[in-house]
Order: sequence, then C-alpha cells, then structure tokens
Amino acid sequence: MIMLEILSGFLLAIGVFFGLTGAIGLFRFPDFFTRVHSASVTDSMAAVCILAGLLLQSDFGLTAVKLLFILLFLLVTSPTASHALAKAARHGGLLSIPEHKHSVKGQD
Amino acid sequence: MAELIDLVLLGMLAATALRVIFLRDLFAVVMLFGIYSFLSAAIFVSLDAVDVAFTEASVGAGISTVLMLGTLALTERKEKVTQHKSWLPLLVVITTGGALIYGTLDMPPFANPDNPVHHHVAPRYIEQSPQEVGLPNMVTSVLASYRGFDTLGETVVVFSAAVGVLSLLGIRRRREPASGLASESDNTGQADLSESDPGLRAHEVLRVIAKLIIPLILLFALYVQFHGDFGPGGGFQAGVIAAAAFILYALVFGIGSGFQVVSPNVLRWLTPFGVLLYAGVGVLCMLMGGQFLDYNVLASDPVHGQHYGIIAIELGVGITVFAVMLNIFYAFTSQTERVGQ
Amino acid sequence: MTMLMLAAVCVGILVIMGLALARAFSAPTVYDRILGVNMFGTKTVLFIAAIGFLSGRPDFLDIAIVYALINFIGMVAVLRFFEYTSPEDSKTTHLE
Amino acid sequence: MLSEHLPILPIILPLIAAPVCLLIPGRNGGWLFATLVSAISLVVSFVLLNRVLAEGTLSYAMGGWPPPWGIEMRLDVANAFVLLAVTLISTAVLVYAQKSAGHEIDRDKQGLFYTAHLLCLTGLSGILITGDAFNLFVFLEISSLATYTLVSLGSDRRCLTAAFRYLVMGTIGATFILIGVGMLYMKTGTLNMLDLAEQIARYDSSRTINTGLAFIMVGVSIKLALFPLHLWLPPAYTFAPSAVSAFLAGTATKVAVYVMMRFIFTIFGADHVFHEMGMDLILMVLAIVAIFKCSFMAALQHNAKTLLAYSSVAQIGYIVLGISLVSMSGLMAGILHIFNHALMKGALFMAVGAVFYRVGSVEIKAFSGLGRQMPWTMAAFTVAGLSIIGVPLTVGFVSKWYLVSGALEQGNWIIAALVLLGSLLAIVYVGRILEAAYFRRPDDTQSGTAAVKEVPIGMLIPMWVLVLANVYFGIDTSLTVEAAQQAALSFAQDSNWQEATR
Amino acid sequence: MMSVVLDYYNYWIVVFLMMTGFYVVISANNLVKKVVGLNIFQTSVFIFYISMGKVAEGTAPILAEGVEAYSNPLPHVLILTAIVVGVATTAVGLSLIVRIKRAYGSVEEDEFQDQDDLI
Repeated sequence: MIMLEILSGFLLAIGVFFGLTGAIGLFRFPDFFTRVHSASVTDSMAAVCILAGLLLQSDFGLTAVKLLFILLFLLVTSPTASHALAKAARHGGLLSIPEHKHSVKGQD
Repeated sequence: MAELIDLVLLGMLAATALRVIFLRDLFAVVMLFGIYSFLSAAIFVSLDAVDVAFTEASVGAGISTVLMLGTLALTERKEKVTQHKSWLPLLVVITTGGALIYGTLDMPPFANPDNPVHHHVAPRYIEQSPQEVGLPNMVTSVLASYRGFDTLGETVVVFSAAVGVLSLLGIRRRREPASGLASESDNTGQADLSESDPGLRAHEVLRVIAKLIIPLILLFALYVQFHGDFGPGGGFQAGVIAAAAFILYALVFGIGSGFQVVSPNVLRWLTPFGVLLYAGVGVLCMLMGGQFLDYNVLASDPVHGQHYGIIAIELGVGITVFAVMLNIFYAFTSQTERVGQ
Repeated sequence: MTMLMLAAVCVGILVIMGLALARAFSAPTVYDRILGVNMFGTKTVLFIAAIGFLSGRPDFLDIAIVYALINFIGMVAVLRFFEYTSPEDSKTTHLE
Repeated sequence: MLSEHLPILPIILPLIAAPVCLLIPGRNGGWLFATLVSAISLVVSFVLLNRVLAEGTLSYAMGGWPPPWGIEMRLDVANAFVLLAVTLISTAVLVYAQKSAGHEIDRDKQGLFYTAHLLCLTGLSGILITGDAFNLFVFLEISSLATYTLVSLGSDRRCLTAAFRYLVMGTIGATFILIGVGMLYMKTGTLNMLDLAEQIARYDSSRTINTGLAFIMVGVSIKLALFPLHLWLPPAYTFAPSAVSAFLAGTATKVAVYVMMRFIFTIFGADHVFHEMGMDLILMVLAIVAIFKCSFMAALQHNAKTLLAYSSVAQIGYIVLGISLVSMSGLMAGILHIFNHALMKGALFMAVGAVFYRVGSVEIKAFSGLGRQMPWTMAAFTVAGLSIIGVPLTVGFVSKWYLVSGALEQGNWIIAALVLLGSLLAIVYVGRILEAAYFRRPDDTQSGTAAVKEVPIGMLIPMWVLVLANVYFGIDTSLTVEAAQQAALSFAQDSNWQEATR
Repeated sequence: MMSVVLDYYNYWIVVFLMMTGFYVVISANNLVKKVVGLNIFQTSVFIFYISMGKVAEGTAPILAEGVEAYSNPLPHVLILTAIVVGVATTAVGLSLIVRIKRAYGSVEEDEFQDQDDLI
C-alpha cells in the first residue's frame, strides 16, 4: 500500500514538474511552433502522469474507469488539437524562426 | 485550503473579467469568456455545486462560445475605437456596486452552517428527499419533483429560444438559389450544401479522431441522462452533450453532412416533443387524480411513481434541449455558409 | 500525507493555469492565444480531477470528462472559425 | 375534477398549446388554434375571477408538495383581475392578428408568430398566478424571450435594434430581480411569497433585505418602463408589428406593475417599503415626472405609434402614482387603471394598426382625411382616445375619478390638480391625430395612389369589442370597481393595513 | 476586522465581478461585447447564489456513505434553471446581432444609430 502511495506521489510530482516547465516554455520559446511543442508536453506528460498518479489512489471501480476514460480522451484529443492548430497556423502564414530568417534573407 | 483555492480561482476570474473590458479583439474576448465560464465552473465544483458546474461547463463554455464564434464569423472581429468616453456608465456601476457592498455587510457569513438558508426549507430536501423521492441526488429530486414546475418553465424557456432563433435566422438549407432555381428539392439542396461546405477537409487527423470519439460522446450523453439520479447530470446536461456530439460532427464534416445525419425536419418535431412529454406527464398526473406534476399517483407506490415521473420528464428535458441546441447551432452555421461563399 | 500531496498538486496545477491564463491575456499571435486557452482547458480537467480526490468525492469525475470534451469541441470550433475569416484577419499583428 | 385544477389552467393551456402550434401547418390553422386556446383561457379566467370574488383566495400546490417546499400557485382577486385583462387583450389581439399580422409578417414566419404569442401569454399568466418568487423569474423570462421575438418580427429594420435594446435592458432588469430574490433567500431561506413575507417581518431592519428590495424595485421598474428606465419602450412599441404593439401595450408592462405591487404589499409589507424606506416619495416624483415628460414627448411625435408608446409610459405613471398615494383608494385606482388602460391602449394600437394596414404608414400626416375614408376605425380611435383623456362615460374617466378622489381624500390638492393637468396634455396628443383625421384633407399624393377603404371586418370586430368595453365599463362599473376594491383589500390585508381591517 | 474579511471576501469579489460585467454591458459600443458582458454579469450572479449554498465542511448534495453535512441543494437547482435562461437569452441576442449586421452592415451601436433616426 505504501509503495503505491510513494509511486503515486512520484508520478504526481513529475506531472506537476512537466506542467510547470511546459507552461514556462509557453513564454520562453522563440516561435509559435516551438511553443506548441512545449504546450503539448503539458498535455501529454503532465496530464498522463497526474492522472496515473490519481489512478493509483483510487479503488478499482467506476472512478478508475472514468479516470482511464479521461486519460484516453486527453491522449487522443490533445495531440490532435495541437496538430490541427499548428497546421492552421502554418496555413495562415505563420513562419518558424529558421524559415523567417530564410525569408528575410531571401528578400535582401 | 479550500478557501485558498477558492480565492485563487476568484482572483483569476476577476483578472479575466478586467481583461475583457480592455480587449478590442473580439475573438480574444470570446476566448476569454470561454475561460471565464470554465473558471466559474471550477468554482462551482469547489463550492460543491457539481450539477451546476456540469451545466456551466457544457453550456457557458461550450454552446455559448460556439455561438459567439459563429456570430463573429458573420460580423466583425475588431471592436471599433470610439472617442466619446462617458463617465455615466462608471458612475452607475459604482453606485450599484456600492449598494451591493452595503447589502453584503449584513449578510450571513460565508459558508457558516448556522445561516438561515440552511435551516428553513432546505433541511427537508436534504433529510427527507431520499425517502420521499427516492433518489440519492438531492439536486435531481428538487429539480424534478419539489420544484418540477420551475424545470418545466426552464424547458419552455429553451423552447422559446428556439422559436426566437428560428424566427430571426431560420435554417438555410441551401445556398441562395440563383434565378429560376427556386424549386430545387431539399435533397439537392443538401448535396449542394455538402459541396459548398466540406468541413475541415484539410485536417485529416482531426476527421479520423472525430469519427472515433463521437460515438463515445453519445455514449457518455446516455450515461449522463440515466445516471443523473445518482450522480451529477440529468436531462439538461445530457441534451447538451448529445447536441455537442452532432455539433462536432457538423463542424468537422460540414453542415451538409450534419443535415444528413440529423435533418432539420426531425429537429422540428423533436423540439416541441420534449416539452409536450414533460407537460404530458403533468397532465397524466392530473388525470390520475393528483395535482399537476404530482408523480406519486403514477404508480401504486409513491416512490416508484416519483421514479417513473422523473425518468419521463428528464427524458423530455433532454430531448428538447438536444433539439434546441442543435437547431440553434444549425441556424447560426447555415448563415455562415452564405457569407463564406 | 496523501491530502497534503493532493493539495500540493492542486496548487501546482493552479500555478500552471495561471501561466496559461497569462498567455491567453496577451499573446504575440492569435494562435498563441488559442494555445493558451487550450492549455488552460486541459489543466482545468486535471484540476477538477485532483480536487475531486482532495475533497474525498472522486465520483464526480464526470465533470472532468465534460471539460475535456468541451475543450476539444471549442478547439474545433475555433479552427472552423479561421476557415471563415480572411487570412489577414487571422494573422494578428504583434500585440494590440 | 376540472374545477380543482382550474387555477393553473391559464398557464398550462397556452404552455401546452405553444409547442403544438409550432407543428400545425398553414397559417390559418395556427391562428385558429391559438385564438381558440386564448379564448378558452379568457373564459377560464372570467370564471376564476368570479370564483375568487365569491370564495376568496385559491391555492394550488404544484406536484403535490406543500409550500414552502414545493411551488405554490396562488390566485387572489388582484391577479385574477389582471389575468382577465391579459387574456381579454390576448384574445382580441389574436382575432385581429389574422388580417393584421397576416399582412405585416412573412408567410413562413406566421406559425412562429402565433407560437411566440402563446409563449408570451404563458409567461404573463405564470407571472400573475405564481406564488413563488423564483418561479416568477422563470416566467418573466419566458414572456420576455417571447416578447423579443415578437418585436423583432416587425417590418422596419429598426425593429431589430429596438428588440436588441429591449433584450439588453430586459435582461439587466431580470438579473437585478434575480440578485434581489437571492438576497431575500439568503436572509430567509425560503422562496414562497407568503413565507417570505412572514420571515421578512421577523427582521426589524436588515441592510441585506433593504438592498434586495432596492434591486427588485429597480429591476421591476425596468420591466414596467418607469421613467427614467423607459427608454427601451418607445422604439419597441413603434417598430413591433401592430398586433404585437397592441398586445404588449395592454399586458406586458401591466403585469410588471402587478409584480411591483405584489412585492411591495405582499412580500415586504407597505409599512416597511413606504414608511421605513420612503419609497412612496421616490415613486410619486418619478410617476409625476413620467406623466408630464412623456405626455410632452408624446405631443411632439410625428409617428402615431411612438406617440401612443410615450402615452403608455405616461399612463404607467398614473398607476404608479396610485400606488404611491399609500391609501386604499389610491391603490384601488391603480389596479383599476391597469385593467382600464389595457382596454384603451389595446383599442388605440389596433386602430393605428388598421391605418397601417390600409395606408401603409403611421405618420400623423398619413391620417389626413381618414375620418371619412375609414370611418369605423377612426370612430374607434376617437372613443378610445377620449377614454385616454378621461372623458366621462369612458373607463378612463372612472380610473381618474378614483385617482383624484384618492388624492383629495388625503387633502393632497396638488396631486389632484396635476392629474387633471396631465389629462389636458392627453387632449393635445390625441387631438393631433383626430385633427389630422377629421379636419385635414387627404394628401394629394395619397389619394392619387388608391382610394383608402375601411379595413376588413375581422379587424374591426376585436377593435370595437375593446372600444365597447371601454364604454360599457365606463358606465357600468360594478364588476371592475368591485374587483379592484377587493384586490386592493387583499393587498392591504397582506400588509396588515389598519385601514383594511377596519 | 479580519473576521469580516473572511466572512465576506467571497461576496465582495463576486460583487466586483458583477459590476465588471455590468460595466461592459452598459459601456460597450459593440453589440457582441455587450452580450459577452451580459453573460459575465449573469455568471457572477450565479456564483453569488452558489456561494450562499455552501456549508463549511459540507460536501456535494448527493447521498454518500459516511457524509454528514451536505451543502444546500436549493441554490444549485435555481442556478441550473438560471443558466439555461442565460443561454437562451444569449442565443436570441446573438441572432438579433446577426440580423442587425445584415440590415445595417455594422454591429457598432453608434454606427447604426447614425443610419436611422432612432427614438
């Protein structure tokens, strides 16, 4: 039992850590596409770790099923959303930093 | 701890509300409104109002935001800067706010179990509803039985909204017919729409994922509909979630495809049906010798009667809400098509 | 012990939410704003899940499911919105 | 069996009829159905009024749950009387609407129009009959949403902005009421009106309750278009379809006035509102300013519907003035005027709508020469106009008589004089239209297009029913005066007035 | 003094939120923003109601074993209804805006008021 507690705490801590770093990355990264990457980290690593940590604390019943459902749902939808957003940004004419440099050079 | 969480959430709400005042990009305003709704739903959870949080999340953050985006797509994205700044609104707001603060000073303290609110009417709901109505979820008991007439009114409000939106916008089934094509049948109209609106064709991944999760959403809606007696949820939330599944479908695959799955004609029948089902249960109670909406008479055992009645009216609410939400969404989106041409 | 841990997780998630909110308040491009909003949404899902455990009633995870769902639909609606506004509109200038 | 459920029929009937009406194809089917339902409601409310007069207050526990746990429907003379006015106007307007709305509203929207009308009727009856403060809010919103829809069906594009303004103002008003009810609930723990009254009486003076009262009063004042919160009303009535204007002018604001009375007398108690908070003075000043300012505004208008709309705001001033006199006769005059004003404004708006039907304009210029071309319509307008002015043998005279005598009873000569002065202003604005109709020749441009004829009989009958009611209840005042007296008495009993128990 | 703050901080923030929404409604020139303001105003009132139903140490009003104190379910029911009313009003308001845009080509209040002599 205590092992589960410790494991759960460990997962939760990792989850929060990834969440925080990802959120900071949202401000610190240089262009939109890298920022998408950083936000996706919070969706994948942070969400999975935290939900898994909670899962370890729950009895196996409806609660666990619901947690698994949320986990699955987030795992499927978040990357899709990030992907679609990046694609829309691309389509809308946003450039990444290297491309931006390139295009500026090209204009010279 | 709970107070701290509460305070942080309220602080975020206040910041969001303030930010809305100064933003001119209406798209950002709508996004922030979505956040505002999400945040207030989180507050509802931390204040134990799980059913309310459920509704606020699905309605405020979901339906309202989608409708607002639909409106923005049809109007303008930027608020124009106006020169004349009047002090009158600020004055009115400060006066009103002052009056409210004055009123709070005499209020019963927050969350104190001795407050009058918790001692006059509510104790019966908490202590006796599990026996009288027979449901563990007291919110559902009060909503569907003790104050069932309010909920009937609420269903009628939703119905009125559908009447209003249909009369204002209507659902356009096809592009404005070019000259002489006015006699097109509905079928060709739909084909026309699916041609004109391919949905998010460029997003392959999204299309696959949407197909994957829409059945899950519908399943969840059914769960919410019939599990509302035991946990958070009920007809209203289930209706919204089911509508959300079809809204997702129509967003991803285009409104023409949406029309083929649930056609506006079907919705036209479903919208009044839910209200009639609800009111019909009430009339049935009258015919069986009880008062309007007195479910006790529906079965020989009052608690069973309550149960049947509540299942039926929750279904009525669910159907009307589902139909109305989808109707309203269709009305807005089918306008977009026209502008998109 | 467990409660303390959960409380710490709640606070951690609140901080992440705060950062996402800040991004949504002022973003260099409109896509960043959407990113912030989306991230805020998914973090609220986690927050609700955690607070359910903290308050000892984890059976309310349904709300977290709704959040996840609505967040996704909101994203799709936003993407659709950009199909209908002209490109120069969607390419917001840096900062307002 | 039926008689037991009679008190809720005026809500349930249109409530069930509205969704059914949406399903009925064809415009005449929907019209016939809505009219029938409204007519049945009218009969029911007439029976109910008589029953309430004979037997006293009726109470109905929704869902079989006793109040305060369940929602109580409560019918006393006051709401039964207003209910009669509402269903009467609704029925008359629906009969009238077949031609009028058939002319002004798109064919494919007519089904929605009748549905919205029934929804509005549901909401108004619900507000009147309910005995629960929160239930009142729900029905208020049903009627408001239906009203926004109805207003937006007008043919001028300005109806849209008018409806939007109405929506914003109306929602603010409703939210204020919600805040106020919340504050009351917070202090008392109940929502049932009678129970609220009992619980509130236990507090000597509470800031929270007083603030709640203030918010409810402001919210209701927006809904009843009390000066200076009336700005939504003139555009809404001007640009709504004629049938809608006639319906709303006679009912919507009147019901809001009733709500104000209910809150003041039944829930808070007149002593509390008037003596402790001094609301009577505020109301009196606002009412008098409303009478004069809006009568002046009416006299300046070029559009007959706007003129009538401003006149409505002024007439609401008279009703509120009656309340603010804080006496049985003042209150009774106010209640009487709710009913009477519904009759006159309904008839006037119908007559103007008839002019629009034939002439296509409601500018006062367009009335030139109509006295000869549309004799029946203009005769109806004349009689109802005289009633607004308060000429003897009309209902307008009756209610003003009681208002003036109520003021004189208190020795308040100034108020009495001001009421009479207000009537002089009514002469000016009604006179402008009558002058155009009877003493001006038709414009050449207009007579050139087509000869203007009298409107179809389907429009004349409901109009004349109201006009004749104006005269009948002006001569035989037994029913209305007795009902108003009983209603005032029941209000006074609710707030334990000495005068009433005497 | 501290106890007053602890007793009422919740209500004060809610009042601030209400007034922010109210300010947006009456000061905004753009109709969409007005509707957003209206929603913020209403949502804040909902929080006000829910706050008064909270019981310290209480939990959600769904029967569970080993729970003694429940929060008051009645405000929850009222607000469920009110949320629905709010979304209904929003939907009608937004469709009015779409129609106004089509009729006037603008959703800025002063711009379409200039086009017509409103009363």
